[in-house]
Amino acid sequence: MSAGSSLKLALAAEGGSPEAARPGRTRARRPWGAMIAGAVFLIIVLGTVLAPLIAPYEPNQQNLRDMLEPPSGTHWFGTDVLGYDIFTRVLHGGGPPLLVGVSAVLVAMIIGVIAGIAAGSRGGWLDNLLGRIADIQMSIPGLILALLVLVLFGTNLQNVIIVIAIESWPLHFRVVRSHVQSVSQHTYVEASRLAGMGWRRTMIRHIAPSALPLLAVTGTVNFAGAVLTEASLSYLGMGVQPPTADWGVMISDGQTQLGAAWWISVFPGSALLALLLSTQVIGDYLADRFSVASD
Amino acid sequence: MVLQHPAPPATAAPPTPSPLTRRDVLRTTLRSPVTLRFVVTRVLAGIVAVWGAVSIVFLMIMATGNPAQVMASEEATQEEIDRIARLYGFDRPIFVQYLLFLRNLVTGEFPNSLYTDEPAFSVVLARVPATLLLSVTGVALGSVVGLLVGYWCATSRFRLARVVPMKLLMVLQSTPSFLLGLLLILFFAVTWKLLPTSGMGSWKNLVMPAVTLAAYVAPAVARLFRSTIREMEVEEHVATATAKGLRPRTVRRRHIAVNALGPVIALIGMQVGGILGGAVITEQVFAWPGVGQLLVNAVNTRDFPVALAGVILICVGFVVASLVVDLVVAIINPRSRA
Amino acid sequence: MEPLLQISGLEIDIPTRRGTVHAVRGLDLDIARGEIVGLVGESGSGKSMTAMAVVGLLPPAARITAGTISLGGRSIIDARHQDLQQVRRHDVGVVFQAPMKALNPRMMVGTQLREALLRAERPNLRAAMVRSLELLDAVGINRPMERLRQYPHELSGGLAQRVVIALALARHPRLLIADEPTTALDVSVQAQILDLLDHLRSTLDLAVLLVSHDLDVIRDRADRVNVINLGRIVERGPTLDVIDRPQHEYTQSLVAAMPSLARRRDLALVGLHRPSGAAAADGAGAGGTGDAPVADLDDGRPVDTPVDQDLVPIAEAIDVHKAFALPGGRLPWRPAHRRTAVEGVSVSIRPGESLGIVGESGSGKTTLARMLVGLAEPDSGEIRFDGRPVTALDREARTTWRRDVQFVFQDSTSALDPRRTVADSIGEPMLAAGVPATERHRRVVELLGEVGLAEHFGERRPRQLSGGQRQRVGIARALALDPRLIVADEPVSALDVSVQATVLNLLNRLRRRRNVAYAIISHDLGVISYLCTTVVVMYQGKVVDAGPVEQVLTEPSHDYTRMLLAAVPGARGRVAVPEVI
Amino acid sequence: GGDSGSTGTSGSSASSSSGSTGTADRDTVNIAIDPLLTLDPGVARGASTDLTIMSQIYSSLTRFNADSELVGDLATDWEQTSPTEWTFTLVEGATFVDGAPLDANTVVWNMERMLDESNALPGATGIDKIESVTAPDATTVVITTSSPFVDLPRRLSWIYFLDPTWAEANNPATAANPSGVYDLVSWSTDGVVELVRNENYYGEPAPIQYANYRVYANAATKLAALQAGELDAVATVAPIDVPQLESSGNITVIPVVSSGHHIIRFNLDHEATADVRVRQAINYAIDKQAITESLYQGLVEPLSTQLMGPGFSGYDEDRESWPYDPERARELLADAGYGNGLALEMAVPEVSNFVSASEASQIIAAQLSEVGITLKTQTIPGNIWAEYQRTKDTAPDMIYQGFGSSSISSTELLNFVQSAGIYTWGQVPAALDQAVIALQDAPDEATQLELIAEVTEILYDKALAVYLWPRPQVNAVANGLNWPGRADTYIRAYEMSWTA
Ligand SMILES: Nc1ncnc2c1ncn2[C@@H]1O[C@H](COP(=O)(O)OP(=O)(O)OP(=O)(O)O)[C@@H](O)[C@H]1O
Ligand SMILES: Nc1ncnc2c1ncn2[C@@H]1O[C@H](COP(=O)(O)OP(=O)(O)OP(=O)(O)O)[C@@H](O)[C@H]1O
Ligand SMILES: [Mg+2]
Ligand SMILES: [Mg+2]
Repeated sequence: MSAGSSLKLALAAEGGSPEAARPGRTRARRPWGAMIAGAVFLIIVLGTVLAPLIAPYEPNQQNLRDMLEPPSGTHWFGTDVLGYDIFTRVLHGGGPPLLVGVSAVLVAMIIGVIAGIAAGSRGGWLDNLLGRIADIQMSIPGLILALLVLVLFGTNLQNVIIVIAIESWPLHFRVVRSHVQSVSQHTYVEASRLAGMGWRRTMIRHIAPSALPLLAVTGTVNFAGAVLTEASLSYLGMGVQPPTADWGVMISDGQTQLGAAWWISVFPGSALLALLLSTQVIGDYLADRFSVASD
Repeated sequence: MVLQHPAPPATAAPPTPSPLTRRDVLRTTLRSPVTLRFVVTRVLAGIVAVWGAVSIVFLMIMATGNPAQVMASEEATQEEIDRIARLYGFDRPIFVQYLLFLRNLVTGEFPNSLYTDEPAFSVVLARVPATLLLSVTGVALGSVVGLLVGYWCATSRFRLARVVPMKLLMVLQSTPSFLLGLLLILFFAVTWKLLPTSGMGSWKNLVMPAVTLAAYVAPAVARLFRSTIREMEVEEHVATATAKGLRPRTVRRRHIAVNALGPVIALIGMQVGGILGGAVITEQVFAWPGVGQLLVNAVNTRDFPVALAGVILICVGFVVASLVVDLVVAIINPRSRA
Repeated sequence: MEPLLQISGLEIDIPTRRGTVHAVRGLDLDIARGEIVGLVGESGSGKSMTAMAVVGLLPPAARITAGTISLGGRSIIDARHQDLQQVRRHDVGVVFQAPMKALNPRMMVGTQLREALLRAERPNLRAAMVRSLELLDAVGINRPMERLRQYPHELSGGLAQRVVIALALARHPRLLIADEPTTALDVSVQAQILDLLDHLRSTLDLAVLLVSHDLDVIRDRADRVNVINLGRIVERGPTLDVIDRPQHEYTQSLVAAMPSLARRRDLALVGLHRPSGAAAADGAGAGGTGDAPVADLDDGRPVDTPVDQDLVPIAEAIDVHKAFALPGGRLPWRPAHRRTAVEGVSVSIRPGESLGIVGESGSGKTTLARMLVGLAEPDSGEIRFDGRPVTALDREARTTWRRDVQFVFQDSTSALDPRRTVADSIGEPMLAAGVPATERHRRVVELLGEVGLAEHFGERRPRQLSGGQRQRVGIARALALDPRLIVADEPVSALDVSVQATVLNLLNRLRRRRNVAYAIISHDLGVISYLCTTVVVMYQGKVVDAGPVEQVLTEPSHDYTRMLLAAVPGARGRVAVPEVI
Repeated sequence: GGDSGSTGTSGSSASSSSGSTGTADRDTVNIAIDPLLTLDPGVARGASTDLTIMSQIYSSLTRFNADSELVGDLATDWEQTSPTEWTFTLVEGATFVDGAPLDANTVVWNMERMLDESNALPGATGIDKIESVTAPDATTVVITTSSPFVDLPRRLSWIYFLDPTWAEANNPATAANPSGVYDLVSWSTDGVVELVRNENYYGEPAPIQYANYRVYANAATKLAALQAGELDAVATVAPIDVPQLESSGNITVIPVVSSGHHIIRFNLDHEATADVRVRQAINYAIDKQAITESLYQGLVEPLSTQLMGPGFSGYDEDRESWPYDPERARELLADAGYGNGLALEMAVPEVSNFVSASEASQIIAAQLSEVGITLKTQTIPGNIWAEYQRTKDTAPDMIYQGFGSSSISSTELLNFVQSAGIYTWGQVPAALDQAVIALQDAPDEATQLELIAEVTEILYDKALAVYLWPRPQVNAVANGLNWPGRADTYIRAYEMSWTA
C-alpha cells in the first residue's frame, strides 16, 4: 500500500480554524502520553546513535553456525538466516529510517512551506503555477515515481530522501497555502497591511505562528509516511542495500519466516511501530501546545 | 463635501409573501454548490495535471532505459536489440519520441502494449474493476471506521473510551502494510483457515486486503475528525443550536460533526487518489491483480504504452476524486465556493 | 405574581491560569411574565454570564459556585440534560451577543430557521417555509425569499442579528434572553425589533431580559432595570426612576455619560467616575475589567470651527461603485446576479473635518469605508489621497497614505491577532514605520492610557479582554502614528456609555489639538452629532442626504433621514415610528 | 486483436476456487507461477513463466521430457540429411482445438513468421542460422541452415506453433487456439491462468484435468498459500524455508539437481577486474562450501570449474571445484597491487528463481572482506538487473548471474561468453572469442566437444567467472502430488499426477 500516498493526506486546513479555543474540559493535566512518547523517541534516537557502543555484536558480523537462533541469553532478539544478531541490527537499523524521515521531512517542509506561502499570499499566476505543479506531483503514483527516479539515479539513501521529499512537499504546500488563504481573510491581517507591514513581515508575524500547529501535524504525518515509504522501498528492493542494517529490509528479510522464525521481522517491526507511534503522539501534543488556546 | 445622485428611497416592496409555488420551495431549499467557472477551471486544471504527469512519466521511462533492451529476449544480440529499437522508433531522440507520443495521444492513436499488442487502455481498463473493488472497499471501510472512532473519541464522556480506540488505530497505522498483511494471512488463512490467503474471487478474498488498506485510511481519518470536532465544538453557532432546544445528539451530529467533515473528506479524497495507483504492496502481498501491480510491471518491462495509459487513468481518477471532494467540501463549507 | 425567572445569590467563577475570575458575585434578579427587564452595566460586568447561566450554556470552564436559578418554578442549575433541553425548547429563546458567529456557516438561513420551528409547525417543507418567511418578515428583513437561501457569510452584520432574533422567537418562548440584540442595527430597524418585542410581550405575555449598554433603549423599552457592576446588582427599580433619578454613584455616572441626541453638543460628556474600591473587588489582577481611572478628561466643548472648503481633501471618493456577486442562479452555468453595495457615492474629507456616515444596515457604509482606506477596490470611480488617485501613487506616496489614513474595524475581535499581545498589536504600525523599540514602548503605554486602559493590559492577549476593551485597543492602534485621517467603523458600538464618553472625548481633543480628520460610521446619532461636522446618510448604497450635521439632523431633507431621526431611542412618543421600509 | 473470453482478471468459479484444500479435489492442480507477459510464442521469454504455459497449450517439433531427454512432440523423427539440412517427420492428424489442421505447412508458416525480420520477434534469437523451411508433404518439414547447426533439434524445443488462419483474425498475445496437451480457459498476466485437458491432443493425455496457474509476486504469500492448501505445487522454494515447510506435515519437499548454474561474472572492461590475479583471488576467497551447507541447507554442492552442468554436451565429470584458499587470495591481490584493499561492486537480482541470492552475496561480501576486498552488493529488481548486465556503460564490476540454456545446448550457453555478445564481459581473450564463434558453426559433435573443452579451459585459466553452485531447485508440493521436478525451470502440469 502506498505509504507514499499517506504523505498526500492533505490535512486540508480549510474549515478547521486554528485559533478556536479548545474546550477547557481537561485543564492543565500533565501530558503523560506525550512525555512517554518523548521518552520512547529519545530512547530510539539514542539507541541508534549509540548503537556502535552499546550493541553486543557487530551489525554485519555473520555467524553461519548460529542461523535462525530463537531469542536467548546470548542473542536477545535471536538471529536471522545469516546469523546476524537481531538485537544489534535493530539498534543499528534505526539509522536509515530516522535519517530518511528527518531529512525528507525537512526538505519537503522547506519546499512546501515556501511554495505554500508564496501561492497563498500572492495568488494569481504564481498560485496557479504552483498549484498545478503540486497537482501533477500528486497525480503521479508515488511508487512509480520512486521506481523511475531510483532506476534513473541509482538506489542510495540520498536519492530515497529526495524521492520522498519530492513526493511529500504537496502535503505541506496544500495545507500552508489554504491556511495562508484563510488567515489572510482575517481582519487582523488586513489590519497589519493597513499598519504598513510588508507582506513578508505580515506573514512572519501573523500567519506563520498560527500555522505551527498544522505544521506539527503535517510534519509528523509526513515523518510517519516517509519512514513507511522508506520501509516499503526497502521491501521492494529499492531502498537501503544489504548488508546495511535497516528495519524495512529486516522485516522483509524475515517475511517468509514469519510463521517460524518470527523474531526476524517482529522485533524490527516493533521498533518501527514504536518510532512512528511516539512521533505521532508528540505531533498531536505539539499541535495542542502551539494552538492559541493553550495560554 | 461633495454630494451627488441624491435619490429618493425606493418604495419598499410588499413584504407579505405571495403564495409559494413548488419552484419557490425547491429554489430556497437547494442551492448549487458551485459555479460553472469553478467546474471549468477544475477540469482544465485536471487536464494540465494529466498532461504533466504523463509527460514526466514518459520522459523518465524513456530516460531510464531503452525498451528494446528489455523487450529483446535474454539471448538477443545487440543487432537484434537495435532492430527492435528501429522498428519502434526508440532510436530517435527522446524529445522527438515525446512529440510523436503527444501527437498520437491527441489524435487518439495511442500505441499498443509492446508485449501483447493490445490497446494499452484496454489492458489497464481490464484491471480497473479489481482496483476499484479493492480501493473502494478499503477506503469505505477505513473511512467508516475512522469516522466512527473519531466521533466516538471526540464525544465520549469517558477518558479511556476517548483514548484507547484512537491509540489502537495509531498502532495499526504505524505497522508497515506488508507486515500487517502477512500477519493477517498467517493468522486468518494459514493458522485458522478462515479466509483464503490471496487472489481474487469471492468476498472472502476481499476481506484481508481491504482491511489492510482500511488500516491505513482509518487512523488518519479518525485523528483528523476528532480534532476538527473538538475545534468545532466551541464555535458559537453550536450554542445557538443548543439554545434552539435541539437534542444534544442532533447538535453533535448536525452542527458539529457535519461541519467538521470538510477536511476529513479532503483527506479521504486524497487517499482514494493515492490508493488507486499506490496499493502496489497490498496488491502484491495478496496477489490481487490490480492496476498498481500492472503499472509497476509495465514500468519495469518498459512497456511504456501500458505504463502511460495506467498513469493517465490514475490521474483521471485522482482528478475526479478531487473534484468530488471539492464539491463535497463546497457543500460543507460554503465559504470555499468559487 | 410568581416571577417567571428568579435568580438569587448567583456566583460564577472562571478559573484561568492566572487565577480565578469572579464573573458574577451574588446576583439577584427576577422577571415576571410579560415583563421587559433591562440589565445594564459596564462591559465585562457579567451580563452575558448571567444570561448564559439561565439557559445552561456557560463556557465549559465556568463554574456556578453558589445561588439558584429557577424558571417557572423549576430549578435550572442542577437540572437533568433532558429537562434543560425541554426548557430550551419550549420556554426560552436566546439572542446571542455575536450574531455573525451565532449562525452555522454550513447551513442556509432557511435550513436553520426550519430546524428551529416546533415540529407541529413544520408538517412539510412548504409550511416550514411560510412560517420562516413570516419570521424574517417580522424582524424586518426585506426580500425574505432571497435571504432564505443565503449562507450566513453573505449577510451583513445587521441582517445576521435579525436572523438570530428570528431563530429565538421561532418557538414562541415564554422568556426571551436578548444579549445586546440591537448593537449591529441602525436605529430604524432597532426600533422595529423593539416594537416587535413590545408587541409579543403584550399579545403573548413574552418576558424579556434585555441586556444592553444603551441606556436610551432601556429607558424606552424596559419596565424595570437592573444596573450591574462588577458582577453585582447595584441598583434596581422601575426604569424611569432609575434613569432619571439614579441613586447609586455608578448609575449616576452612567447616565451622565450618555451622548444623547436630545442633549447633543450642549455639554461635555462626563467620563466614568468609578465607585471607590471597586477595582480592589476584582481580585488581584485576575482578569476583571481593570479599567484605569480616567485621568485626563476633556473640557468637553465640541469644536465648531468651520472647515476651510478650499483645502485639498485628504481622502476623497468620486462616484464609486461596488457590487458583490449574489448566490448563483439555479444552475451552475447561469451567471451570478450581482448586488450593488455602493452605487455612485462621492464623499470627501478635508483636514479638520469630521464626516459622519449613517444609514441603514447593509446600506454600504462599511464597503465605502473599506474603499476609502484601500482595503477594497471600487468597481468604478476613483479614490483619491491628497488629490491624487490612489492607483497612481508611487511607492513612497503609498507609504505616506498608509501612515496618514488609519482604520478602525467594525469587528474589533477579529481585527486583533489572537496570538499577539495588546502591546504588540498597538505597536505594529510603529514597528512598520521603523520606530525604535523604547520609543515604541513609551508610546504604547501612552496610548493605552489615552483610551483608558492600564499599562498592564499591554501584556494581555485579545481573548483576555472584554468586547469594549478590544474596541479600544483597535482605536489605540489607529492613533499610534498620529494619522491625519481616521476612518472608524462603529468605533464605540461595544462600549458602555461611560467608556464611550472617554473615547469620544479623546477623539474630539485630537481633532481640536492636531486637526485630525475623521470619517465615523455609527448608527448612534448621538455619537454622530457629538463628534461630526458634516454627515451623509446612506440608503441602499446611495447617499440620500448630506450636509452640516446641524442641518441634516434638524431639517432632514429626505424621508429616510426623517424616519431615522424619528426612530432614535429616547425619542419615543415624539414621532410615530413609520412602517417597515 | 483483444479476443475476449481468454483474458480476464477474475478467477473462474467453475474450477476449484481458492480456499478449498488441494487434497480434496483430485481433478485439479494449483500451481504457483511468476507474473506473465504474453501468450505470443514469438515474444515469450522465460521458461518459468510464459513458456511454461505455452509448452502446454502449443505444440513444438521437439521437447525435453522430465528427464531432460530430447524427445519428439509434433515430430516423430528427425535426421540431419546433410551438414546444413534437417528433415523432420510429423505425427499425422494433429489439429488445433478449433479443428484446424496442424501439419507441415503450419510449421513452415510459423517458422517464417519467426524468422521474418520485420516482425522483430525476440523469440527468433538462436535460430537465425535457418535459411529456409519447406514442406514437401503434410508430414515432412525440411530445414536448411546457412552453416552446420548440430543443435537445431534442441533449439526447436521452444518454438511453438500458432494456427495461421486463426492468427490472422486474433491477437496471439492475448488469446490462444491451443493444440497442446492443455486447452486454455482463461488467462491473465498476474491473476490466474486456467487450463483444462485437451481431449483431442495427439499425444499422451495429461493425468490431471484442470491446472490453475496462480501468479504470485510475493514469496511469503506463496508459501502461505501452499501451507493453507490453496497451492499444490511451488517450484523453487528457498532451502532455508524447507525445515519450516516440512514441519507442517502436509507438504513434501523435493530437491532437484538443476541444469542451470549460478556464477559471478566479471566485467573485464573495469580496471581491477581486468587483472586475472584479482579474478583468481576472488575465486580463492569465496568459501562456497560454507554457503551451500548453511544457507542452502546442503541441498546443493559447489560447482566444478565449468559452465555446463551434467546433461550438456562436453560436461567434464572430472573437473573439481575451485579450492578455498584465502591465503593464496591475499597473495594474488598483493601481487596485483591491491594489498591495501580494493572496492568492487556487484549487482544481484531480486528474482524468485535466484533463491537466497541476496543473502548468499552478503556472505560472499563478508568472505571477500577477509582478504581485503570491499564488495558493495546491489540487490535490484530482475528487470533492472537484466538491463545492467547488458548495458556496457552502467554494468558494475561483477554480476551475480544464472547461466543456463533451455535447449540444454552447450553451444547456446557458451555463445554468451564473447566480447561481441550482449552480456558485459568486456574484452575477453581473443582465443576465447575465436573458439566460441567456431563452436557455433561446428560441423559435427566431435568438433563441438573439442571446442567446448577449449572454451572451458580458457574460462578456467583466466578465471573469467566464479563458479558458485547449481541453481538451487527445491520444489514443494502438497502430499500426494507426484512431481519429479525438472532440471530446467518449466513447471508443467502434465508432468504431475495425484497418487490414487
Ligand atoms: N472564557 C473566559 N475566560 C476567562 N474570563 C472570561 C471568559 N469569558 C468571560 N470572562 C470574563 O468574565 C467577566 C464577565 O464577562 P461577560 O461576558 O459576562 O461580560 P458582559 O457584561 O457581557 O460584557 P460585554 O458588555 O462586553 O458583553 C469579564 O470580566 C470577562 O473578562
Ligand atoms: N463579501 C460580500 N459578499 C457578498 N455581499 C456582501 C459582501 N460584503 C458586503 N456585502 C453586501 O453588501 C451590502 C453592503 O454591506 P456593508 O457591509 O457595506 O453594509 P453596512 O452599511 O456596513 O451594514 P451594517 O451596518 O450592517 O454593518 C450588504 O447587502 C451586504 O450583504
Ligand atoms: Mg456580553
Ligand atoms: Mg458595516
